[in-house]
Amino acid sequence: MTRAISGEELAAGLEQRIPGSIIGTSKESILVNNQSLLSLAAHLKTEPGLEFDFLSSITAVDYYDYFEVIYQLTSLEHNHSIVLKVRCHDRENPAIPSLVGLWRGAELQEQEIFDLMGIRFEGHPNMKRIVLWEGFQGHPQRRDFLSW
Amino acid sequence: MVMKTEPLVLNIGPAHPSTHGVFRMRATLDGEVIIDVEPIFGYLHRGIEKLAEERTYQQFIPLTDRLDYVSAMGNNMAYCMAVEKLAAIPVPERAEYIRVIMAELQRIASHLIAVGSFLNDCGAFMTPILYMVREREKIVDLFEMVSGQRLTYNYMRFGGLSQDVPDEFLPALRKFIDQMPRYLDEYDQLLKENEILLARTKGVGILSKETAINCSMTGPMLRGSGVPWDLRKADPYSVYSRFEFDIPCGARGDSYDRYRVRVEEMRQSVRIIRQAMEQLPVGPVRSKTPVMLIRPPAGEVYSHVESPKGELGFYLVSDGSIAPYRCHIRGPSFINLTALREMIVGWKVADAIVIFGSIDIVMGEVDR
Amino acid sequence: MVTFDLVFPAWQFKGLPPDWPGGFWWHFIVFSIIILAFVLTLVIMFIWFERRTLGRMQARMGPNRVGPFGLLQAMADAIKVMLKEDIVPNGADKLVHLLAPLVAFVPVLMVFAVMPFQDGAALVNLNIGVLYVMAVSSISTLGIFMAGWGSNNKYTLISAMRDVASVVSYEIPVVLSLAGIVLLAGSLSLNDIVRSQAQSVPFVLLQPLGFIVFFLGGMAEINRSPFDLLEADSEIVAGFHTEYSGMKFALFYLAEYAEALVLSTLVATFFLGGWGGPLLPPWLWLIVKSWAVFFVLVWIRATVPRVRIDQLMTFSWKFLFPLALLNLVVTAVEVVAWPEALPVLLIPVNIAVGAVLVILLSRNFKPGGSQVEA
Amino acid sequence: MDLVPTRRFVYSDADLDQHEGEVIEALKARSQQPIPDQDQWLSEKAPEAGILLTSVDKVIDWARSNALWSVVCFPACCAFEFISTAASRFDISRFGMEIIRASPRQADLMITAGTLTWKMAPNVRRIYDQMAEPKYVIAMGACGISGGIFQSSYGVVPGYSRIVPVDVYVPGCPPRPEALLYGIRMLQDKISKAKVFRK
Repeated sequence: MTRAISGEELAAGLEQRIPGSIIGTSKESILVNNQSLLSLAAHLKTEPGLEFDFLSSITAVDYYDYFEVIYQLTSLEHNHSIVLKVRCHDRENPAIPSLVGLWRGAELQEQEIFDLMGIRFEGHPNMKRIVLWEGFQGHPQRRDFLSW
Repeated sequence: MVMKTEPLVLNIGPAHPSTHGVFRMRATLDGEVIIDVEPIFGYLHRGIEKLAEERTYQQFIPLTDRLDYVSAMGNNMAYCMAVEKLAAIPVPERAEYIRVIMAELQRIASHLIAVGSFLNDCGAFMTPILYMVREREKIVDLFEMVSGQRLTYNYMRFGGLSQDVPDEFLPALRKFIDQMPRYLDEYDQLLKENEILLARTKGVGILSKETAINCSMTGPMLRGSGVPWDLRKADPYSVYSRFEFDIPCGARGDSYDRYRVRVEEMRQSVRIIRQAMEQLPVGPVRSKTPVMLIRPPAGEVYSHVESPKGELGFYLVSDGSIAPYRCHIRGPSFINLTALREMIVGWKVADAIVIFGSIDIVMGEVDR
Repeated sequence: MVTFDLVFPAWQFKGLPPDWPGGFWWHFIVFSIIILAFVLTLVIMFIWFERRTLGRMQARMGPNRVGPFGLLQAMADAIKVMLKEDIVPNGADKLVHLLAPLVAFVPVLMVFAVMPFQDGAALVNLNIGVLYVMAVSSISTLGIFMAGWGSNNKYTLISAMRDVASVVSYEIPVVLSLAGIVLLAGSLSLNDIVRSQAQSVPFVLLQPLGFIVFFLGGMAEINRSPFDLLEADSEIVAGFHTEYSGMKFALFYLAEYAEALVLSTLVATFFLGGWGGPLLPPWLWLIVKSWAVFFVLVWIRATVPRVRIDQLMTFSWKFLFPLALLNLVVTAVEVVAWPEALPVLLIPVNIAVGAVLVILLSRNFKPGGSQVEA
Repeated sequence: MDLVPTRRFVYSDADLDQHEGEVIEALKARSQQPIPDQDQWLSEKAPEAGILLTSVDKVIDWARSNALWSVVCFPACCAFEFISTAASRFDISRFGMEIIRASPRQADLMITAGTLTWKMAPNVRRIYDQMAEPKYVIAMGACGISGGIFQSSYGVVPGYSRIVPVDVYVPGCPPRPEALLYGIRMLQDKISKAKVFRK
């Protein structure tokens, strides 16, 4: 059974290593500061005992006030998981550091989020529309997008 | 003498016989060798995730059928499990068992198509896929018995199933799982040591363990590379913890290993179905849940299952209304394409098609 | 016994041309018509036969709605294809595009000029028949290359390149494998080869190795599966005739099956005793034997996957070529050492030599091919 | 002899993508007109024909209706019902239709099995344009007819008839193989009534 590490438990250790990185925690997720996402993710990937080597999924949700990007991390070795969350309050030009350097699996998913949600991932090698065509107006996954 | 050569850009797809739907690759060739490839998606982007926001939770079930249309039952199950987790709906025992039977049958059907079309991509003129579709038809018949549909079943409901299986189903299922191993033996005889098949697939498209994990590959792709990671064992959902089965793994991570993994998984699925049939309890197949509208409490949930292609995850956000606020689908086919470039570059066009066939994608799930 | 000879005396073309009224011309006209009828009828029958057999092998019916047993299916296809619109793609080399199907089809017909349907019954009994067959049959490649080049399409170009590469390399083992037969028969004339088989045994027993090399090499030359790289549906769409429609495509389709017919008849002539055989009239024996060979072709097509281009080349140069050379050496030694040797002695020796060589070579044969550093 | 590759990336993918987007937008804008009446031919008066031409007509129509080669155009779910139809149980090879040409030039019939998106639409139109006359289209499935279950989506074309003229509609989501076979029979009927030589 994959053990879902509780956010509070993990946050306590992380806060000492990278101060100011964690904004909030919940039972199974940690909310990470935008700037320290990369260093924190690198830490999670390499730290013995954690070793989150597998990035299951990336999602973005539009909450009107802010966008939330959600990373599902799993460790194949220790069989435990954690949910990382990042928020982005800029609606006009949202940007978040890209995790492609750590997990190649993020490549297509970040590209898709850029296409459908309009969040730019900084440092992504190929940040362009993936499923929709160039010239499509708007980003359909946003809540204020009207289909017709 | 210096001869100037210029690479050739070859557009493979979207309407190409072996791109399994409408996938497109923009390949740059040097002679016959592919030196660069750029996958292009979106030719079947139907906006399923957006449509989910416009529909109630119940109304979205038929759309999940059309995600990975080769394994519709598995998608139904994954989505229903996500909503059940979100709204804390209990599922009766019998329903869980029937779900497992359906999911495993669907896994066999999906792998049959995967292996068949993979061999078709290798150039075996239609024969393997026609034989494998012959077996798939038997599974489709079983599904038709329970749901009335041949491809898009819409069979599962929150808290169970839409209806119990008919009386004729179990004898028919027993007959099928008694036959299936024999068919698999037949395929092994024909294909396992076929010289040309070995020459075409062994060592072709090697995906190393590290790359597979780093690229978030799941399913037979990951297991073909030698990582024994199967959500049915690693994170047992439903009643999978009560069954005995093995996780077949490849050694080298080449196309042949992936093909073998799929064949072996079919045998394991037969094993699971046999055990599930023996343990199948009697009782209701649906807990007391509202038929039309459910209003899960506000919150979010990520639920994943091991679909034939890999980890199929549903990320649902509820705001307490009758429709999901956000529904994200982690399509395994889509993410399995991350390593496409690494696997294909440096191989010939013919190999590229074989490697691509061994990934086994379904465009409905890639573009969603 | 009423033989066919009595019923159809016109089939008896024993005499040489000057015996005929009108001299050579009658002979040429009659035989041209016979060859055309033979090729067209058999090709249509072969198409029907292949589709039915493939259907059976793939656990289905095959065409059976049009005419009895679906016999008219190929006719319907032919009429339809001929009446379809003819498209010349924009940017294509129009003359080359137009000529390519003709260049591909005509040489296939020309091969039949030396094909003996009976003892001495051929359009012309060339004393360099084998050479002629080999020379003429390779011209089709030019047509395919023209089609690939003239279509202004990348897929057709790749297909044409594959074709030239494969034909150039397979020509050598195929010709070498025939050298053994020529040594045994002591003649390059096709009719003499058949006649010498009629006197002893079919050469497939005396030349098992040559038979294998010729059959496999021939399959590669006419691009039958598993060597059908130029029409590899799953890779390069429809290969060299991707841009062809209507009548021109029909010619290519015809040429493809006519080539299969050529290979079948050649194998029957060189190795299976050609027109020789008891009871049935000779021309029927030829047809029956070619049909049997064609059945094997269809069988192979329904069974095996396709090889890759580099494996195709490796197979020719590293497997068939040494085999053909060794076969030639062994045969030459035998012909010199035991010029009067009985088939009884030669058959087991040759089969044993062939088996040992094939096993030895296939043990050491690596199809090769690996990832290229890009 | 050295081989010197001049450059590796011979294209600018941004340009190609841009061009593709323009093509899609242009087609989308063009396809917004109402669909013309497709039953118009029903009210047309049948032209009279001589005995000779009628017989030739019959032969040609017989050939055309019995030799339908379909082209590869299988975007989505219905493709699997098409495969089932082609496979041994339902077996369209009985009608001589097992030849599925990968090249549209040699095909007569486009069975549009699956949802059509705007991104795919120019390609389908191009396949149709590349097919040689006479050519026929069967719109298979609800998505092919009207967009079906995905009609309200932003990316989906509401029916193939916006892009290509359709001869036979086969409803169902997806249609059963029997339904597809029936649709093919209907198309054969339609073809066998065609007049090739008009007075």
